[in-house]
Parts: sequence; structure tokens; C-alpha cells
Amino acid sequence: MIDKRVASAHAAVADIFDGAAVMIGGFGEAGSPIELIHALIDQGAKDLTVISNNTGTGLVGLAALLRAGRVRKVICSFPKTAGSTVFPDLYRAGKVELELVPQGTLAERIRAGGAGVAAFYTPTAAGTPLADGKELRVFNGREHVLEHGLRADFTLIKGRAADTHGNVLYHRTARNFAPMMATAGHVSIVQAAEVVDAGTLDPESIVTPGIFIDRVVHVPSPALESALNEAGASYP
Amino acid sequence: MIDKRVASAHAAVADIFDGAAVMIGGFGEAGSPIELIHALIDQGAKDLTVISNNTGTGLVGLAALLRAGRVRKVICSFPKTAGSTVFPDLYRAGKVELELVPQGTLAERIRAGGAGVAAFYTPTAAGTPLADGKELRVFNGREHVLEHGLRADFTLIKGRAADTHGNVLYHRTARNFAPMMATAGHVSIVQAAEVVDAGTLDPESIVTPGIFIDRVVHVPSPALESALNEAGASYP
Amino acid sequence: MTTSPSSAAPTGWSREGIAERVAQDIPNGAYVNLGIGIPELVARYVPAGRTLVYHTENGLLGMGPSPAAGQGDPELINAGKRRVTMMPGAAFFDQATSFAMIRGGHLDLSVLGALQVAANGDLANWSTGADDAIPAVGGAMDLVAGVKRVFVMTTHVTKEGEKKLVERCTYPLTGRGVVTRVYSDLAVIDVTPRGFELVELAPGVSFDFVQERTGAPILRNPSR
Amino acid sequence: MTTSPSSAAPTGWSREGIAERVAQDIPNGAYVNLGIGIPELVARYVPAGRTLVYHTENGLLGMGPSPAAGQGDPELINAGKRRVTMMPGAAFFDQATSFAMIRGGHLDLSVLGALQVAANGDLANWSTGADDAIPAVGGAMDLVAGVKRVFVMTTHVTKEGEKKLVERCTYPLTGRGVVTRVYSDLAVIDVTPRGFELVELAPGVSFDFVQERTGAPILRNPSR
Repeated sequence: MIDKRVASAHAAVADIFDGAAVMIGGFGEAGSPIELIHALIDQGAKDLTVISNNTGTGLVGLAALLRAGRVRKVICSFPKTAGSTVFPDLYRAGKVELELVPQGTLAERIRAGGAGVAAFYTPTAAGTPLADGKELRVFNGREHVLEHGLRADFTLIKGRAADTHGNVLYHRTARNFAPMMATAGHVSIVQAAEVVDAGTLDPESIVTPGIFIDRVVHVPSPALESALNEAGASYP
Repeated sequence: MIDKRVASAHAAVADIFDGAAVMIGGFGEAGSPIELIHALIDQGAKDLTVISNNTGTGLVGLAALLRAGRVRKVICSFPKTAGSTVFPDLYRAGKVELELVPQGTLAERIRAGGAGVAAFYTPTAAGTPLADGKELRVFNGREHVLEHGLRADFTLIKGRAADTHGNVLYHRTARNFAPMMATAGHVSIVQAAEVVDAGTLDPESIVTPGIFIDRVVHVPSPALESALNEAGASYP
Repeated sequence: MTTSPSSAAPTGWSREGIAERVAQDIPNGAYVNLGIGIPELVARYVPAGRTLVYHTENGLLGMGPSPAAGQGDPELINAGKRRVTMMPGAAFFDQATSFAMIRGGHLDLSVLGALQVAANGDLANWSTGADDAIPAVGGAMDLVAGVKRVFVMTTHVTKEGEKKLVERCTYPLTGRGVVTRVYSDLAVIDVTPRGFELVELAPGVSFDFVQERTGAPILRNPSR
Repeated sequence: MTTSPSSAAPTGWSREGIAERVAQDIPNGAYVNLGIGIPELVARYVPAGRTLVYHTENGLLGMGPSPAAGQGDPELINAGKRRVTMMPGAAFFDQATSFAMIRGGHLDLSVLGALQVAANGDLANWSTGADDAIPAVGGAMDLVAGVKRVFVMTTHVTKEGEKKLVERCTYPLTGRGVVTRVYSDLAVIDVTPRGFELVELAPGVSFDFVQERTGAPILRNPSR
């Protein structure tokens, strides 16, 4: 009997420790695991390194985690979406470190980390400031940059449906970084709007096989960042 | 209007040229695109480099292509499945070159080729004869081997269903190498048991997005290597 | 007759005119990534009879137009994080696959904006390098490194009249030698091994008018 | 009492006995890859109340037992290319994903056969290096490089009486320092930084009997 369900978002994130590296799924609000992030804010872990494509908007979700002062460093591709003020303010004040990575390189570094590939050569960013200090090498007459695999202590993602074995389906463009992050987290946690018994999902259509998932939390009606922001919400 | 259908397997492979590198899907008979391979035998191209996990069994499919003397070199992980006699005989006679690659490294090299990753470092095969002559490098205290991306001029694969845009679904463990090979072929050709209009397949469940596929051939009742062999078939 | 830069009156193509001109150059069946903002206009002007497949790097091939205001799905969005729709034949995929399409050279065309384009094809479009700016790059460097052809859509000069087509970029680069062709309000200009080459002038715009507003020589390319 | 190798009578565990012994050491919920051949027997002896998830590297997690003779799907096969079934919760995936599971350390355990295991954990199980052999490796090197724990199931000596647990492998390696534990017909032996260490003797087998058939010293490990 395998059952990866845990009782609540709070139970799922209870062991995230100070200084942990945490991957958080989402591209903008699509795929952002708001309830897991809010549980992490309640839980109190600090000095986190957050690996996520963006930095959140308004005063909820990822932005709220930053605003609570829990994040030491952000690794991302685009930290200044419209409606994003928390990160820019912290960054200008020197209160958060930023490692800027091209979006495709970020995706590939996370995939490599999860796939046991130590490092790879990509043409992206060759000749730009984002290759400064990095090892360069020419393949087929073209300069490539050496990039290293990324792993994290924890991964927090959102799914449309999951089963008790941890198999996950996603919703449209909410999929984005979640499948790779599931592979790269030492402990990978999914919040899913629907949780079903193993054997319910079509084995041909599963996007993230259960081997990559450690904990499944049922969050039946996940909040959306835009709806919370329109309502003027802030967390906590 | 986008319609990648071609009239026949023979039309699909008509421009494969002497000396071409051809990726052929399949793990054993599962996923082996027999009809495309037979059309390639009829077509006559020679001095091919074949990239495929195995070398076929009996006197049909991949084994028949080898037996016809069309293959100069094989890149594979396991060329001696039970029932495989054509390749061993050719190899012992010095009539075909073999590049042996661990199965996971083969998969990753093909993926890298299709994904524009020039090369990567893997721990697989470090300290073994298959790393001889290859560049080694230590990451996190562990020796890794530099492996290069693989591309091909043509890719031949088998799907369960495809649409006119080239989106593909596979059947169970027939999926194996096909999704990566679809990305790494300059011209990627799928034979599918069912061909449907764009918009018919669920966008959440598509395994190979159409951008990776150039030609779709309808082969309604594909032959199975084992069934042909049991019937004592040989091709041509 | 030469018109001095200071007398630059409204002339040449409008934004929509540039978009329409770009659309003419995209063949049926092309896989296209349109950058956020002005490049998105191109989709409105695709000639009848041509079907393009739009890629959005956050994980969708077969993107359709925006839904009606207030409609749509907040988790069906484009790279600009705005709601979109999907077309028949669409497919969803993760970021590693999406950038495999980009980096692996599977997309036929990317249309992007620019801060500067150099005569050697260098592109700067992600940062002015200002000290107080929050650096943000998204998928721009991946797109220019991987997509087969990169078209730039831009005003020929900035609002302040500064040249955007230059000998060498002074802003931080997005990629080296990556631009195929520039579509401005004044002209269509190829980037070639010999530098900028004129393809076409906007209606009512003279070659000299364009050259004066360009920071590097433009070849007239009589062979066209 | 010491028994000389030449008098090696049938003794210790049968194949099935080894498989049963291995199965005892695999916890509930483990993700396991069983090598082709003898290691497959392990699945028959998993204690009641434990559920393992079987991975087959050709692209299935949640593999079930073989179907009845003549039944099954020729495209639902295992890494040995034999027909299998699938269990509730199964998932299909491509080879890159399958080996990401392996190389990325996501599998808890691999049970493999061996030609030789060395006291330093080196494993040789893919080639004898014979000149006329057709080299074939499959996923063996990936498995030993990536899976968290590698159990070897083997007869303690070859049919010809040659030692398989040795000081240093003479056959071409599959991986360096990769073996966690060896289960033979005679004993269970850990591979530790100090070399081979006895875990358990098969019923009726003496330590000396095992040591005489082993090419390197075995520590008796009194702490167990």
C-alpha cells in the first residue's frame, strides 16, 4: 500500500528548514502553489533560496513570502512582472540576492539536476553579460556556455489532479516548470485540486510519474493570485 | 491549412540519401516502424548510419535493412537480442561498424541533440571501457564523462495516433526512444495506426508536439516483428 | 532630397503597417514566436490562406487570439502573462520541452522588439544596463540563440530621436550576430555579412532619410 | 570445519532462496529495478503487506507480472523484451525520462546479476571482454551509476568453480564502487569501505566455506 497523501499544506511543509533551497512552480500566477506558499509563510522557515521563474505580484503568494523576509536569494529569469513591487523594493534595498538565469537555461538546469546530469553546454547567453565568469567552449564553430544542474531541498508545485502514488496531471499553461521541479526536489510536494486512487489516471497521459513526488496535498479550490490581488488581499 | 500527411511509406522515405544518418525508434519490436523500414529497403539508400537501441531480429525490419547491406554503422546500446543473428554475423565479418553507447546515455544524447544542447557531463560509464578516449571531469567529487548531442538527417518512428499537424500519441512501451528521436531528426517521419484531424487529440495528453514532426504516414495495421518472424517472413 | 533628422514628421509605416509588412514575409505553416508587445500585432495581419502555428514559451504550441475581456482561463496565458486561447492542433508541454523547441532550432521565426540592433546582427533588447534597473531576461536570450530567423520590429529611432540601428550595441547584448532582418517604421533592412542592406523603403520615405537615422552604412543592394 | 572448494556439494540457498532473502530487505513503497533473469524472481517473494513499484527502463513504472502464456501485448514489455502487465498507478514515459529516474537517483534499489564483484564495490556484469563477443551494454551502466543502492544476486562461484567475489575485477567494468550488497547462494555480504563484510550465512554454510570461495578477505563484522 502506497499512499503519499498528507493531511494539509501545513503538514506538507512542516520540515522545510532555515537555509533550504526551495523550487516553486509557476509562470506568473499559472501554476503558482499559493496554499503551499502560504503554509510556508506560517511555518516560519527563513534564509531560503527560492528558485522560481518570477517573484510574484501584489502581497500574496511568492510576493508575500518575500515580503515576510524569509528569502535570502532568488534564482529566476524574470523578477519584475507588472504588479510586482515587493521584489524590486527588496532588491534595491539590498535585502535579497538575485541570480538571473535565462528562462530556457533555468528550465534545462533544473531538468539536468533532476536527471543526474552534472552540467551541459548551451549556446544561450554566449557573448552576453549573463555568461560573465562562466566557462565557454566552442562546439561546431559556435560558442557555448557551461551551465550546472540545479537541485533543491524542497519543491512546491500545483497540479490539476494527483493520485495516491504521486502521479500528476497539470492544467494547461500551469504545467510550465512543475514537471522538472518535481524531479529536482529532494522532497517534492504537490498540491492538487483533485486527488484520486492509484489506477484512476490514464497511464499514457500522466505527466509527472509518481516516483518524483513525495507528498500529495488535496487543495480543492486553489486561490488565484490575480483574484486575491483584485480583492486587495495580503498574506498573512 | 497545415497537413503533414504523405500518401505512403514509400513517399515518406523517398529522399533519404546515401550516407544519411537515420534514427529508428523501437525497443525490441515495441515501437519499431516496420513499414517505414521496409520502404527504406525498397528505396535503396546505402551507407546509412543507423541510430537505434537494438539491431532487429529474424529477417525483417531493422535486421532486414542490415541484411540488405545498407548500413555502414550502427549506434546502439544492445545489438544482440535473442533472435538477432544478422547483426552479429555482419559485425564478426567486419562489414558493419558499431558505436556502443549505454542506453541512458544514448537517450540523453538524442534528447540533447534535439534540444540544442551541444554536450553534457554524465556519471554513466565513468571508469569503464565505454569512457575510453572521452573527456572526464569531476563534479561534486565524482567523475563524469563528456557526451555529445546526437542529431540525424531522418527519423523514423511509430505512433498509435497522429493528427494532421504531426502531434503524436504512442502505445505503451512502444513510446521508448520515439519522442526524443522526433526532436533530433532533421526530417522526422511518423507512421501512425490512426490519423486524425488537428483538434481531435487532447492538447494535455499529446506526447510529441507537431513541431517536431515533418511527415505523417497512415499505416492502419502495422506488422509486428515477432509475428512476421513466427510466420518465417523475410524482407524483401 | 535630404530631410534632416530634426524635421522628422510622422511618415512611413504605422505600428500596424509594420506588423502587416512582417506578416507578408511569413510562409504558410511556419512555427512562430511573437515577442510580447508590438510583435503580437503581426498575428492580425497574416494573409488569408496562410496558417501559422504560434508558440508561447511558457508552454503552448497553437496559441490563439485573446479571449473577450473578462473571459478566458487565468492558467491559459502567454509569455506576457495575458490570457489567450488555443487553436485546433494545440499542445501543452513543460518548460524544458518548450525551450528544447527554441534552442534546438525547431521554431522557424521569432519576431522581437529591440533597444539596439547592430550592423553585425548583435541585438540588445533586455536591459539598458541602468544601475537602478531590476534585471530581467525571460526567454529572450534563448529565442535569439535558437530560433532559425529573428525578425526585429522597432521604431527606427527612439522617442528622443536616438538611433537604434547602430554600428555596435552599447546596451548589454541579448545575443551576438542573431538578427536576420529589421522592420522599422521607415524601412525593411536585412542584416548581412556586409552589414545593413536595404530591402524596402516605407511609402514616402527616401533612402537618405533612413540612412541619416541609421548609425551604420546601409547598402542599397541593387540586385533586389 | 573447513570444506575444500573441490567438495562443493549443493548447499546454501537455491535461486528462489536467494530471491526470498533479497525480498526481505526491500521496504514497502520502494521503487525497484530488477535486472533481467534471476533478479526477476525477487518479485515473487515480497512479504505480504509490502507494495513495491517496479521500474522497467524501457519506459514503465508500475510493472506487473507476466501475463498468461500467449496473452499480453507485444508492445507492453520489460527490459528483457518479454511481455508484462501493469499495476494500478502505472505510468508510461520515454527513454530520456526513464533514465532521468535512474541517473538522477530516484530509484531506491536495483537488483542485478554479476560476472564479478570486487571488494571495492566494482561491478563487472556486461562483458567478458572475449574477442569474438558482440558487445552489448543496455542500461546496466546507467543503473549502477544512478540507483541509490545496488544489490547483486549471484552464485558465489561460476559453474566452473571460479570465484566471482574478487579483490579486483578482471572483466571490463560496468561501474566503479557501485555495489552495496551481494546475495549469493552461500551468504549475504556487504561491500563496505573496509571491503567485504559478512551479513549472514546461508543455512548450513560455514564462514570458512564462504571465505575459501571468495577472492578477498571477508570481515565477520561482530557488531551485527
